[in-house]
Amino acid sequence: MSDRKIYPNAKAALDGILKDNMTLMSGGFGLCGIPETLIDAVKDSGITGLTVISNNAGVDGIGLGVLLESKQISTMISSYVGENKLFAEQFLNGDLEVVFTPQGTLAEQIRAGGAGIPAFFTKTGVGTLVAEGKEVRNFDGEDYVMERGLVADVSLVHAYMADKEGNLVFRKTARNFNPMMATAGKITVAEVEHLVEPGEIDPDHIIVPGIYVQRIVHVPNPVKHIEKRTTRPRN
Amino acid sequence: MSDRKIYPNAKAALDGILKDNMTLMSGGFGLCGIPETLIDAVKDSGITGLTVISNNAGVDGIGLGVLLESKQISTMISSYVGENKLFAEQFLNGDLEVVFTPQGTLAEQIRAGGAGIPAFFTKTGVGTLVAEGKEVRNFDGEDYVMERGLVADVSLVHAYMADKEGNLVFRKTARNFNPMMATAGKITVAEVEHLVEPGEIDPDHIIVPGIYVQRIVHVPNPVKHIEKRTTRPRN
Amino acid sequence: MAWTREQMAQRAARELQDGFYVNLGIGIPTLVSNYIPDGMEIMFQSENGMLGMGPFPYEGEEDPDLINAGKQTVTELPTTSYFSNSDSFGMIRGGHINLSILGAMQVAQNGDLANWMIPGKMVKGMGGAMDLVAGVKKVIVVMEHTAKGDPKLLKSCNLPLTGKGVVDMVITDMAVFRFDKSGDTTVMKLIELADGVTLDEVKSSTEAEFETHL
Amino acid sequence: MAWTREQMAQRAARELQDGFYVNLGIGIPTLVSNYIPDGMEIMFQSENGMLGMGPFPYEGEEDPDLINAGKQTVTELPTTSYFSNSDSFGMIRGGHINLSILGAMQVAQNGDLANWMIPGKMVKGMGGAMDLVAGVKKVIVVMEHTAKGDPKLLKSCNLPLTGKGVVDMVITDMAVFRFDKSGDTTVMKLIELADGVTLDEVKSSTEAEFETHL
Repeated sequence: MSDRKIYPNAKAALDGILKDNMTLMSGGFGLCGIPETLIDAVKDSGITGLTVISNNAGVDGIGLGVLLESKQISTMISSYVGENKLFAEQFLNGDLEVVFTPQGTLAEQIRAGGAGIPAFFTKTGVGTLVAEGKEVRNFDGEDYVMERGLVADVSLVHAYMADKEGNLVFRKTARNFNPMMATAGKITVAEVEHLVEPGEIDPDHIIVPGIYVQRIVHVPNPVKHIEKRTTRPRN
Repeated sequence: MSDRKIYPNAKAALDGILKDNMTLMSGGFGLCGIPETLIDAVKDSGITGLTVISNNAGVDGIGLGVLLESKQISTMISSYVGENKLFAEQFLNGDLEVVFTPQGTLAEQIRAGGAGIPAFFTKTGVGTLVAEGKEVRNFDGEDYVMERGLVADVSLVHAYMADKEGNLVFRKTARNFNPMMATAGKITVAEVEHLVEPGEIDPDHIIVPGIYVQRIVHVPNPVKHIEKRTTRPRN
Repeated sequence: MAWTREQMAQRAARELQDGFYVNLGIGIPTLVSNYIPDGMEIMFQSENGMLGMGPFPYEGEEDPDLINAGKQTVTELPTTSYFSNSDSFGMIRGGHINLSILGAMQVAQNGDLANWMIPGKMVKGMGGAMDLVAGVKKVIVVMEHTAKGDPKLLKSCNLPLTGKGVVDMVITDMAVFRFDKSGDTTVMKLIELADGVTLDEVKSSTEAEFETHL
Repeated sequence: MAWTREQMAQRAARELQDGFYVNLGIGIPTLVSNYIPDGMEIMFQSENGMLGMGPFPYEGEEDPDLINAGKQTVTELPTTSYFSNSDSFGMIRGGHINLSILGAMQVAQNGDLANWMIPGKMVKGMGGAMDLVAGVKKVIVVMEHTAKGDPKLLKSCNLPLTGKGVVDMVITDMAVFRFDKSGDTTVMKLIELADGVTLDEVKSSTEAEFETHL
C-alpha cells in the first residue's frame, strides 16, 4: 500500500484545493469531533467568501469560530449556532448569511448529496418557515416538503483512526456528521488521531470506506474541548 | 437487562405477527445472510398471499425458494431472481407477480422507508421500463425518476451477533440488505448466530441499534449455503 | 400552590412505559430521567448519535468524545450504541422513538408548537426540534403555564412554528392537557389540575379554548 | 483473426489508472483483474457490499459469508471494507466509482445500453446494472461484436434499455469504440482495430453509424 493519501501536515493536506467563495463541509457536533487542525489551516490560507455547511459554528476562538472572527465565512448552513457571540454580531449586522436547517434535514441532505440523491421528501418543517418556497406534496394522506441534496467542494472531517487506504473509524459521539460529510465532498480531507497500516482495522468495523477519503493528515493527541462539563457527585 | 426480546425458537418468534396477504421483508443477497430459519417457520405457519421484498428469491428448496414451492408468495419485489427454476415457472404462468427493481433503488427504498422518507429521486432507470408511469424531473440539467420508500409489516433478518437489547452486528458480505430491512419493518425479527449480554459488543461497532429489533431468536451454528463455489489452485 | 419543576418532571415520567425509547429536551425534560418507575426499562436517545444514554460522569471522568445533544458530558451504558446524525434522524423521522419530551415557548389549541425563534431577537436555530416533533410518535411539552404572567397556551401561536399540530400532551406547573386528534380536528382537553390549583385559576391563565375532562 | 476473451480483457485493463475504484461485471469483465499493470493500485468494488475484493479462495477456505455480486466465493484484502447494500449503491449512484466494466446484449450509436431483458423469454432481473451504468463515472462495455452473426452495435436498441446514453467505450473482439458526448449529441468513434481485423470487416459487422478515428 502506497502513502499516496498521506500528507505531512494540515497545510500540505489542503494545498491546491482551497479557493475563495468555495463551499466547505466541516464535521462535528458542538466542539465534539470537529476537524480543528484543518479549520486552523483554512484560516491560515486566507481564503474568503466561504459557504460553510456545518451543524454548528464553533465557539469564540475555537473551530469555525476562528473563521468567523477572521470574516472568511459569508454563508453558514447550520441547525444551531447559539454558542457563538461573534456569530450573533455578524448575523445581526448582515455580514453573515445563515440558512437555518433542521438538524435531521441537514444530515439527510448531506447523506443524499454523497449518495447521488438530488432531492427527497420529509415531514420535518411542514407548515413552518423552513418549508416556505419549497414544494409540499401529500403522500398517503400526510404532507411532506421536498429538500435538496448537498455537496461540497471540500469536506473536512475528524476521525479517531484511519488506515493508509483512508478507511475511517470514529469514537463515540465524535462520529456525528463526519461520515456523511466524507461522502459528500468532491475532495475529502480527514484529520485522524491514529494512522495505521491497512488490515489493522477490522473490515466489519470500518464506518467510512477509503474511497471517500482523498487526503489524510495524522494529528496525534489533539486538544479536545468540552463545551459543557457536567458531572455527578461520587456519593 | 430483561430477556423481553428473546424467543425460544423461530415459531415462537413469529407467533401472533403473521397473517395472510401481509408484506414481508427478507434480508440476504443470494443465499448469503438470509434468515433461513425464520423463512422455514413462515412456511410452517401456512400463511399465503404474501408480498415479499427481497433482493433475490432463494434457490429451489432453500430460503424463499421454499415459500415459492408452497405457493405462499403472490408478489415479489426483487432485483434479480435468476437462480430459481420454480420462480420462472410461476412467473411465466401468471401465478406470481414480480416487481423488478434496480438493486440500488430497492436498497434505497428500504432505507428511505425506515428513515421516514416517503419518496426520493434517483437517476437509476431514467429512460427505461423502470421509469414508466413514474414522475421524472430535471435537477441541474439531469433527469431523475421519483421512487417511493418501502416498509413491511414484518422484517426478517439474519445477524452474526446480537446482545439482548437487540443491538446487531453482521459478518462480511452477509450484512447486505439486513441493516436497512431491520429499520423498515413495523416489527423486526432477527435470527442471530451468537447471543450475548449487553456490553459485550463495542458500542462503536454496532450496525443496527436495538431499537429496530423487537424479537430475537438464537440460531447457533446455522447451515450456510454457497451458491457458486469458486476457488483458485494453490500454485 | 402549583407544581415545582421536579413535580412536573415526575408527572411527565408517569407517561413512560416499559421498553420505551425516549428523547428528552434540555431543561425540565432532562429531569424526567430521575423519575423512571422501578423495574421499568427506558432507553434515552440523544439526537447527536447515541442510544442508551447514561448519567453525567463522575468528576475527572468526562470524555470530550461523549456528549449529549445539549453538549453536556454524559456516560455510556452496557446497552449503548453510537451512530451518525443521519442514522439518528432516520430513527427519529422514521417514527422509531416512542416519546419526545420537550419545552416550548407557545402551544396552540390545535397542537401547534413554537419553541425555536423570536423574530427580531437573536436566532440560535432549531437544532433537532423540528425533526423530533415531526417524527416522534408522541410529543409531550413540559413548560411553565405562563411567561411573566402572559398565557403560553394560546388560540394560535404568534411565534414562528416548530411544528403544526404536533403536540399530544402539555404538562405545566398548573395542569395537564391532552390533545385529541380525529381527522382534521384537534380538541384540547384539560385532564388534570396540579395540587392546589383550581379550574378557575387555569381558565384565567389560559388563552386557548379547551374542554374540561377532570 | 480477432481478439480472444483474454485479449479483450487485456485491452480493457489499459483503461485502468492508478488509484481507480472499479466495478467489474460477470463474464469477460471479471478477467480484467488478471491484467492490472505492474505497480498500479486498483480497488475492486462488489455491489453487494464490499470494497477491496480479493481473488477466489484456496480450496477448503471458502467462506459462505464472503461472496461477490455474482454469488462467487472471494477473499478479503488488507484494504477491504464491508458495508450494506444501501451504502454500496450510495457509493455507485453518488459517482464515487471511477470505472464500471460490464457486458451487453446491445449498444446503440447514441450510447444506449441493453443487457438485462429479452421480452417473451424468462426475465431474471436487472440486479445492480441500471444503478451502475447510471452512477459510475465511466462505463466500458466488453462484448462479442456480433451474436450469431447479427450486429450488437445498432442504430438503436430494440431490447428494453438498461440505461440511456450511458456507454463511454465499447471493446469487442473486433474493435474499440469511444462515445464522445457534447451537449445532447453523442458521436460513436472507431478508435482501434483488433489484430488482423480490417475496417471493412468492422463496417460489415456493425449496424451503428460511426466515425473512423484510427
